Amino acid sequence: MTVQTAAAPKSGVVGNVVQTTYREALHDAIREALLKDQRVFLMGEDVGRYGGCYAVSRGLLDEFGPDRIRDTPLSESAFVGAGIGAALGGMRPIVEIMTVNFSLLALDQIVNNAATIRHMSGGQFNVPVVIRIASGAGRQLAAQHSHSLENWYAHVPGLKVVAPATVEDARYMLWTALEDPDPVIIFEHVMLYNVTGILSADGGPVDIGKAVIRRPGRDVTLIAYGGTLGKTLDAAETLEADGIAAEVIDLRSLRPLDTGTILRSVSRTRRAVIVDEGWRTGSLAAEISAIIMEDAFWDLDAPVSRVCTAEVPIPYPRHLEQAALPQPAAIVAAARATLGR
Amino acid sequence: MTVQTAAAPKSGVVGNVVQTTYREALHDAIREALLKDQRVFLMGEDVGRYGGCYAVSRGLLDEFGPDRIRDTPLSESAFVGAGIGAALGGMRPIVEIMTVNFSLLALDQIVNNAATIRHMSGGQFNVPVVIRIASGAGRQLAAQHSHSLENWYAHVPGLKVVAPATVEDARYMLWTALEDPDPVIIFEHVMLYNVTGILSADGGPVDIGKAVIRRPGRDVTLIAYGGTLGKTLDAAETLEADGIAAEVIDLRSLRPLDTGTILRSVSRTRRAVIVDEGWRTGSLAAEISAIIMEDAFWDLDAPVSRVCTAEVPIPYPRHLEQAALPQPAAIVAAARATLGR
Amino acid sequence: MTTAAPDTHAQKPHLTREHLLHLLRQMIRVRRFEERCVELYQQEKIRGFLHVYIGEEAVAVGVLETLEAADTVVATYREHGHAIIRGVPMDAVMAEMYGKAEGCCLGRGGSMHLFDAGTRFYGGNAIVAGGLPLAVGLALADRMAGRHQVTACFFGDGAVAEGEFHESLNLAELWRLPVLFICENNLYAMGTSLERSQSQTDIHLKAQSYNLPAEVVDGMDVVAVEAAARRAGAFIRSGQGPYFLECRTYRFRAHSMFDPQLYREKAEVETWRKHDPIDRLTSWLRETGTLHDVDLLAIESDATMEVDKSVAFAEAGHWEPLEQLTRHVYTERALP
Amino acid sequence: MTTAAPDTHAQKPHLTREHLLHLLRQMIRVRRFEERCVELYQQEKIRGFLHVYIGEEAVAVGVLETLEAADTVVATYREHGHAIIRGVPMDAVMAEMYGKAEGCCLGRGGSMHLFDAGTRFYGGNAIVAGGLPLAVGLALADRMAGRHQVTACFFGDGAVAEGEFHESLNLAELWRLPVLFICENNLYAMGTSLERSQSQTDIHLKAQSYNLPAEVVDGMDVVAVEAAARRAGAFIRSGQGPYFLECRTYRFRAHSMFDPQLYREKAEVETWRKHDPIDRLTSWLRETGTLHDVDLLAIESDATMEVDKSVAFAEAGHWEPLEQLTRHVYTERALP
Ligand SMILES: Cc1ncc(C[n+]2csc(CCOP(=O)(O)OP(=O)(O)O)c2C)c(N)n1
Ligand SMILES: Cc1ncc(C[n+]2csc(CCOP(=O)(O)OP(=O)(O)O)c2C)c(N)n1
Ligand SMILES: [Mg+2]
Ligand SMILES: [Mg+2]
Repeated sequence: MTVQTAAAPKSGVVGNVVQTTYREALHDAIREALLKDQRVFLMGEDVGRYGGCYAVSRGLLDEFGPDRIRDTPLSESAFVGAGIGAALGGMRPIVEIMTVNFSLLALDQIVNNAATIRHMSGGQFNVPVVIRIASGAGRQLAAQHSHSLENWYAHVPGLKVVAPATVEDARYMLWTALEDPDPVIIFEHVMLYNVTGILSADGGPVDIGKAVIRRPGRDVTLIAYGGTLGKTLDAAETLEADGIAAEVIDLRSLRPLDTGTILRSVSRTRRAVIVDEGWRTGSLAAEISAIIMEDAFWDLDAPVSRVCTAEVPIPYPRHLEQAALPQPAAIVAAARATLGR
Repeated sequence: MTVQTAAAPKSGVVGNVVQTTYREALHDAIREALLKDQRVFLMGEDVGRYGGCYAVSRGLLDEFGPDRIRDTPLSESAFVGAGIGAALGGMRPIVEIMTVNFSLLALDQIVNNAATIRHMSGGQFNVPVVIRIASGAGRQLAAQHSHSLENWYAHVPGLKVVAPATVEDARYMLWTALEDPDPVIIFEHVMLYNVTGILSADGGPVDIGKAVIRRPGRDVTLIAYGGTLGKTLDAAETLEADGIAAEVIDLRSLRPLDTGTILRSVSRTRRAVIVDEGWRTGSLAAEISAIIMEDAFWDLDAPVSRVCTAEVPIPYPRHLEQAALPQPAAIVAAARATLGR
Repeated sequence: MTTAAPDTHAQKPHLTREHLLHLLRQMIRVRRFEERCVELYQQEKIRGFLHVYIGEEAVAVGVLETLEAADTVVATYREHGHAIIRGVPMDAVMAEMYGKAEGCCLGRGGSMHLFDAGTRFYGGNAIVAGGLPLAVGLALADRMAGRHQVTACFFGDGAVAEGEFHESLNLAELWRLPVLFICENNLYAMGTSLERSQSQTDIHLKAQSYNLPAEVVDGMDVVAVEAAARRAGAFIRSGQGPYFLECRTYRFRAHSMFDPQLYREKAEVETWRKHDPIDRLTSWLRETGTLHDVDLLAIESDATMEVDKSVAFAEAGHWEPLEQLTRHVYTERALP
Repeated sequence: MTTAAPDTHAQKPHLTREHLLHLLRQMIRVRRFEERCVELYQQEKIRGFLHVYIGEEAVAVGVLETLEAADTVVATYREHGHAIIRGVPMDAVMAEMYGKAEGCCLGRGGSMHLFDAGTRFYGGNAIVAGGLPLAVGLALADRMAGRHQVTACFFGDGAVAEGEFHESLNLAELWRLPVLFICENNLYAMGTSLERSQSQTDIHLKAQSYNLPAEVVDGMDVVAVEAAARRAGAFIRSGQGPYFLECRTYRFRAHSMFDPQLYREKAEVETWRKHDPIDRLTSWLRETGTLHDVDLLAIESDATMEVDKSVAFAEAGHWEPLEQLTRHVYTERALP
């Protein structure tokens, strides 16, 4: 699967393009940030000598040294908390959590501290930390390594949450996140690291608060983010073959949600399907459905539907894992259903 | 506020009634369980000598001794994990977490172990642990002690989640939860402990999977649970004075959701308002709205709306705290809006 | 291993009369402030949870006395004393207790969440042990920026059982970060006594297992605390890494305003009251002829006046308008 | 404090020829099984993360040898050896590696999540240190039910930094629970060496700070491990509380199948290979004339046959039908 990168809203894109992978794009983004700003450093388990659990930071230790590419012990709460503290102390830490399941060990620091300190202090202190988290299933890593908990983070006032789905966003969201004075969580879907795409070599920082239409269409709006964007674009192609023009929205920002883009599209197409790798009950898809209910109900020609993960801890065998996850066929079926076909 | 306790679905209710508080009802439920089943024990911070942070377990240490009323160190991850382990080992632990914010420190054990072990082991092991968690705002405890994260727990396959809103449910849900072979999380809203209500003195175990209509009505369905039930009933009374007959559903079970009861009611009233103390974005209310969208869209005469907590860490001063929370006036306004009045 | 740092001048407390009276004055200011808070709580002017520090003042006073302006403080929910001693104006603290917009956090935080940028006071944290990782990070920022400052991190004996304690001590020592850990060991975590929460009740021994220098101090003796904090500070400022002080103390009052104190004997409390750090310093100063009735009278009346003034300030304060409810969740950025 | 438990008969390993050959056989069974797993991974028969235990077999074999049927085991994601030695049929383990319905967890768990009720094998846990609180709870259940059993809890050196390690050790010792903690110290947590993760690299010293008896053992010497585990077991069974073994060992292979091993020198690996626990026992047995070529041949061919058979079993297994996808999330209850 190659995710097409339609234009993300950003400033100053000119010039030549390169082919790259999502992994390299992240790598280059981190490297650029380290070069640009002395306050930036990368911290997490095995980011240094090992080269990063998903090989994103390979080579950076040699270039920047152990102070700025900082291997930590297995202490998620302490090193995430230390990232928050370092941000309070004037640094611009990029903290990596290997897998979203391990972030549960750091949630106290993220929710009780990072998300609240600005408010509790009456606006005196802000927490410019960036936390990168790998999430999602598809690598047969089973029930303790395959969660998609983006919706949990998107629930928390005080946090911002983004999910780069393209190499372009993998490359350019980080800098915007680092410039943000508040805590930003970046979700990287594990199935994207090897995905290749086209990148403008001299792109600038992108707006991380806006959704983008990756494929225009008039019959139904398909809303996706992160790991499900590719599958959704695949589904849109299948639908096109059947004469159904699906519009595909990449949310990009999960908190805040760009409700304007969603509502404008749905008001045009009058139908929507939300694709989300989270478990269905309490998914981020539910929030989007509720928003459409509240603000575009009268425009709808069919109920909004959701394609989510089955309500089961992810099983190890490939056939069951794939059956649990949202798939293009299910997206196609859901889109057809909204059209009564 | 006295919450009326309409009939909850249960077996064997006969005989006399008593007036009691939610706190006493919980106390009596725990005591009964300890008397009935030697495998039951209560474990948590300050449940023993201190008498429980909210005085629920006062007196139990003297009666049952320190083995069965087990004070723990401040180690949420270890004592919740130990509860899960003890359940695996054949016991029936009741684990108390003082406040839902502290449960973040134990989420790894709850999500990665309690919720998954049955599945990962192919059904060989089950985890009959009961975890009681106090949640909610209203006591001016500010940003780190006032969360409502019921929706997070309700998102997780493998867990069951209940929220007793009445003294009856406080009294009788526990035993059913203890008889359940799978992990059950019980949310107790902190504003309910002092609430009084009428209780049948010899009630039996209740069905914890079913929602119940606490007040019948035909014009609009108001859906609430836990701490918002009382406010919702208050709103229904105000609406009644204006000639609007609101039906009030108490969800009781947050996972699984009793969608049948919800859908039947909404199909009749054709309008719904969901009241939820969680922050609006990604609230449990969103899930219910999405379900109604999917399964009762064609029955709706107006968009489903939500009354939730404002998107701010709970502020300390009373006027701001109250302004952040769902209030009867907002519920009334939302209900009216669905009726175009 | 009680590492004795080199005995330089900087480490010796300056036991001048002036200094000793200053220490006494600081403890009395906090004591009177908190006694008034308890009254105000009963009058329902202050709400939420209120945890007073009465009996433990020597710890905050002794430690904070040794800090410099560029140093950093991280405290707990029992932190009124720390804030006041650190230099947050008492008026702003009292207004915060009321929840008024004139409070040091606009009233948003309340008793458990005092913050102050001006004095580098990073809270106020109502999650037991939740401040330790923050302190490690603040110290890391200092280290990476080449600043030779101390981050003083206060926490209770109860916090020692938390995983965050363990992870933070290890990280601080592993990376040799300039953190001064101060355990306010008052023997209880709410109703749970130390021997029911720790398999090793000598907390400084526990700290030593991370290889950092740790010592135990009489937390009812402000001079001893100050001396120990100076030793610790010198060690930390010399770049050798973190230092741990276990201060043995006692809270004379209930854990919070809700606590019926079923878990300890009145007699135990009475015994400890005999070690009241204020009485103790007062008696000693009297015995040595350093303190006279008029001095004490002056200190007391200054403290009362300051507290009175803070109450008047808080009373006169105003409530933040409801329209501002959702402010301060995200940074409001000026348009470019 | 290396507490020497009383030297009763039960604690002495039975160094009969038969027993020694049995230990050798057990290590070889695990080794051959895992070598085959690596091949099968390359053939894409096994997927996900695969962590092999090659080089560390003496630890699991030495410890598990001392357990009784009613004892309990909690392990990590590097647990194939533990499962097999504990008595989970190799067929069922291999089928689980394949994800087949004939696997010990119906294929749902895979390599990192082996469970088996019959042998009281409580996983397989892919969260570092996540098994420790479970082990404490399983031991608590035994204690409360008056059962004098041991819960053996395995974890790596990396786990020692986690808060859950700290909280669990404290709780186990505070409540004197019958847990045998076994730290498989192979000097690395993925690419992070012990000295980059711990301020105190002597892990048994760290354990002692919780006041429990802790000792360090040569984890490449199966006889030494067994002897230590017997001492520990006797102590635990006598009701005196938990016991801690630090077993110094080394993994000869990469952390997982994805690991390019940038973080350690080939020479270091080669040095450790000289201490291969299988070679070591083999040489010793040969030197003492206890083991002859034909014995080794028999052991090897038995192991190969057993592994071959397990592969055939797994290959012949079937996939769980898709319709069963959401089973085993909740207990299916028979209608009353
Ligand atoms: C993580 C967490 N668990 C539980 C609580 C509830 N709680 C508040 S204070 C306290 C006791 C803390 O004792 P200690 O650390 O000794 O400090 P002290 O109150 O004695 O100053 C408890 C259990 C909390 N705030 N945070
Ligand atoms: C909480 C958590 N953090 C990170 C990981 C990723 N991870 C898996 S194994 C491992 C290294 C563990 O090392 P150690 O405990 O020494 O065990 P070993 O692999 O050496 O046997 C890491 C970092 C994880 N599984 N769980
Ligand atoms: Mg204390
Ligand atoms: Mg290791």
